[in-house]
Amino acid sequence: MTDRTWTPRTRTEIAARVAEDIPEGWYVNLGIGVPTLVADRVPEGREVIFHAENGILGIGPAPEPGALDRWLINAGKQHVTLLPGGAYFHHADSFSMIRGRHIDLCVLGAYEVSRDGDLANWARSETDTAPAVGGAMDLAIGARQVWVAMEHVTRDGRPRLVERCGYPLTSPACVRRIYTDLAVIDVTSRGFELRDMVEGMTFEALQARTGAPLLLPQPA
Amino acid sequence: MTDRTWTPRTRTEIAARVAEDIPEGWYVNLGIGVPTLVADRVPEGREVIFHAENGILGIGPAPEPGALDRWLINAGKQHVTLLPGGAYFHHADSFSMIRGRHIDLCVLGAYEVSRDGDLANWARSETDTAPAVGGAMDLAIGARQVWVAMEHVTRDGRPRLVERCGYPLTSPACVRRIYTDLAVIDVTSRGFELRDMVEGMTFEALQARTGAPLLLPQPA
Amino acid sequence: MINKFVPTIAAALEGVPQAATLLLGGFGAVGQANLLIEGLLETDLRDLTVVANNAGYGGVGLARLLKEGRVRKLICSYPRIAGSTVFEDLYRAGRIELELTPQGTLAERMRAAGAGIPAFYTPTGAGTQLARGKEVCDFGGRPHVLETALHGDVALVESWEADRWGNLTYRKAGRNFNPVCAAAARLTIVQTQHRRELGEIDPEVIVTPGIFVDRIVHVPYGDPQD
Amino acid sequence: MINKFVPTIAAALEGVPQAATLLLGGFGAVGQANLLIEGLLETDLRDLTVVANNAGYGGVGLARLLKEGRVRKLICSYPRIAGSTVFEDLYRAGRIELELTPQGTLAERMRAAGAGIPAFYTPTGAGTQLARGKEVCDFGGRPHVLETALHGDVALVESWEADRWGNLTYRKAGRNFNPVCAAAARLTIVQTQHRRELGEIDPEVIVTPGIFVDRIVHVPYGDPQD
Repeated sequence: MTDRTWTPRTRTEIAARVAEDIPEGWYVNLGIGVPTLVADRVPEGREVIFHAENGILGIGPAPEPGALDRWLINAGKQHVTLLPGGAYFHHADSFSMIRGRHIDLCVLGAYEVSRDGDLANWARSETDTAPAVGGAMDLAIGARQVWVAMEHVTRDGRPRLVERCGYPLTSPACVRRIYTDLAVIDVTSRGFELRDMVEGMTFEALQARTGAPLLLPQPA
Repeated sequence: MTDRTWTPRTRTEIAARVAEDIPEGWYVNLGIGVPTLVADRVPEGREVIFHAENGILGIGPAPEPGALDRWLINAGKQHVTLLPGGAYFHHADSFSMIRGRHIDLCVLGAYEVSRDGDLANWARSETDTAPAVGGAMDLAIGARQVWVAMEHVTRDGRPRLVERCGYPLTSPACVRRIYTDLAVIDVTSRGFELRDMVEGMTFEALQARTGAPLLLPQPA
Repeated sequence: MINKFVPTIAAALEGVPQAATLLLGGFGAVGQANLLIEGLLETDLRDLTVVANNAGYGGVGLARLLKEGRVRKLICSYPRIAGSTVFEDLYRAGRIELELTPQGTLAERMRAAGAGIPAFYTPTGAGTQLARGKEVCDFGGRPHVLETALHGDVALVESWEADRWGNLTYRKAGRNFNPVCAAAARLTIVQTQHRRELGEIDPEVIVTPGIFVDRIVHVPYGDPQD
Repeated sequence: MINKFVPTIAAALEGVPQAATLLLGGFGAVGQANLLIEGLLETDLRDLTVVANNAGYGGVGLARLLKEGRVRKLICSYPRIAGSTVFEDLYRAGRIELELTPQGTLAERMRAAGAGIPAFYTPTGAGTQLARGKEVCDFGGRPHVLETALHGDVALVESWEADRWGNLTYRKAGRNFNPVCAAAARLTIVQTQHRRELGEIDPEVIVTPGIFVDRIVHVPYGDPQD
């Protein structure tokens, strides 16, 4: 891989690339990992309202050291702050917002995404010791759009964009767009449609790292 | 009827007789008509918490003339007051309290009650012009106990306690006790069981005014 | 900057579709978005389906909408209007359709719509004529009726306070169906008595978070009249 | 005079039955009724079924209950404990049963129990292994899973404020599952940080009305620790 002509995006750069695409006024839920980094990358002056499963709308930046409020955590159990205009509510109301399609966007991490938009992000096998799902399935079916932020391939080089998921599904046919360290790819009725790539990346090199056919966008 | 040996209870007296039987601490919903009169007849010093379908717990006495709050009405659209300890909530939460069996007692008016406890209190015929049900069916199935407060017979002398209701049902098998101008009657698995009668009333005279067999209470 | 306030009733109602399903908050005279409802009379909207607990109150709001023949169907628990027979007259003349729903089922069907629950079982109405034609299933030995979510194209809501993100509070019995309607419609439009700066409403006290609200018009309306 | 306050944790827990189903509020370290949960260790209660989002937090509360072998079954969305493997150890050893439920379905199943809804359809989990063995039905062309109400014998709740009628408020993210659990159990027991006189809590601001509360113990517990 030393002769590659491109520089993969870092985790922070993936998050920034996602943030760039979020319009003002959207209600957004961020999963743990790379998605959490999106909050701090929203362009200055653009109001985006972040939701946490545990009953919060209007999450602000991480607290200043020493100004930590122990009563205020997000779904990843990190301490957070609340913006003016934020609100608290209980868990049933919080998941009404999710299941009831009030959340405009959820950004999630994933193990795999299939060309049909199937999402696998909660369990590594059907017989996981003590499997844990949290709110992943609710978010996958409920958010009006699901975007995935993940590495393009696994640590040992296998594609995460696949024909069919090998891991247990979180939800069938729910992912709309995928942001990786190498590219941004839409999931359409035709399959994986390339939106853009990092500088220096070629279509052929990207296809070689993708487990299902990559399509060029159809002219509008 | 001029030679009768008893004096029927007035509407206010029926309400007072009901109020006597409500234990401290019960959450109680009152229907319109005679049941509404129960609130003001609760013995001094006994705390009973009244609920209204439109999202209120802790309703107090009627407002003083001139101190009327136009934002505070009960389900019968009468102006009311709120006691210290009262609370407001929305309609879905209010009917969760009812349907979810959190209301200890609902006192309702009725056209008819059958010996199985079937309640008919919302429509006079199957083809009513513009029928209206309100919260009657929710209360009938939801309250932990349903008591009925009504006249023992109709204006033209027909019994309201019957073998089978002739009017459309509000709910089958829900009434536990009936307070009339003549008697207090439990609805048991055996049928109508006499609890007490107004002074001067005889079992025979009461039976003659009741459309199904009256039973004496079984010794405890 | 997010700003859900619009300057006029007309702007608030822009784009409400013909034959829309409208969810109306309010119970008795309290919490009725009467100025928004009457704003519909300035449009050419007809064939509306209206979801509301009553058939209006007094001679304002829904009562006027009914009188002017804009409503094709009413989904309602108690189709009466204090001091008016306009609904009964239309109903008897066969000029309006009625879907009678128990009050708690009406609230729960809208709550389900807002919560992404397409259908639920309820004991209310089982064994009565209102269960006719509906699927019935036993749970715990008692019959339950399958009821479906009731979505609105538009909700018209009255709030006490609102901020530019759409966070709302209500006043006393004015809460009633309003928060339930707000969450159950594609387009939620609010008339508010008071406008607050962002952050002025305590986050613990907000009843309807702004996520459920699309447009707000600040029209101090005064106390409910009856 | 109604007074739901009891003097001690032990009095608060009186009559909790053997093999009870317990609903526990709390999410992460926040809003956990740890003193009540740990009070169970002073009783001989065993074979408990515990409903909670996590398998506890840190070395307190539910984590201790698990460690002492009091729990037969956990109904849970995320059976992990930050900084502890006690649940995994029990699970691997076959000494505890797990019913894994998506977080929103867990909340909605308890909400349904409190609202008298025995069952509802949800899109969550359709087409996944968590739907196996469950009734699936299409609504609007999408498959939905039938889920049932989740009732508790007892709910253990942490509140910020409480009055003698049982009216409660919560603090920030401490609200979470607490109001949902409070409404879903036959016996709801509260540990509160602050005791208020009747009428001191604004009726617009009460989150859990006293109708859902049976007993309260005033044990100022301080901020959540993690």
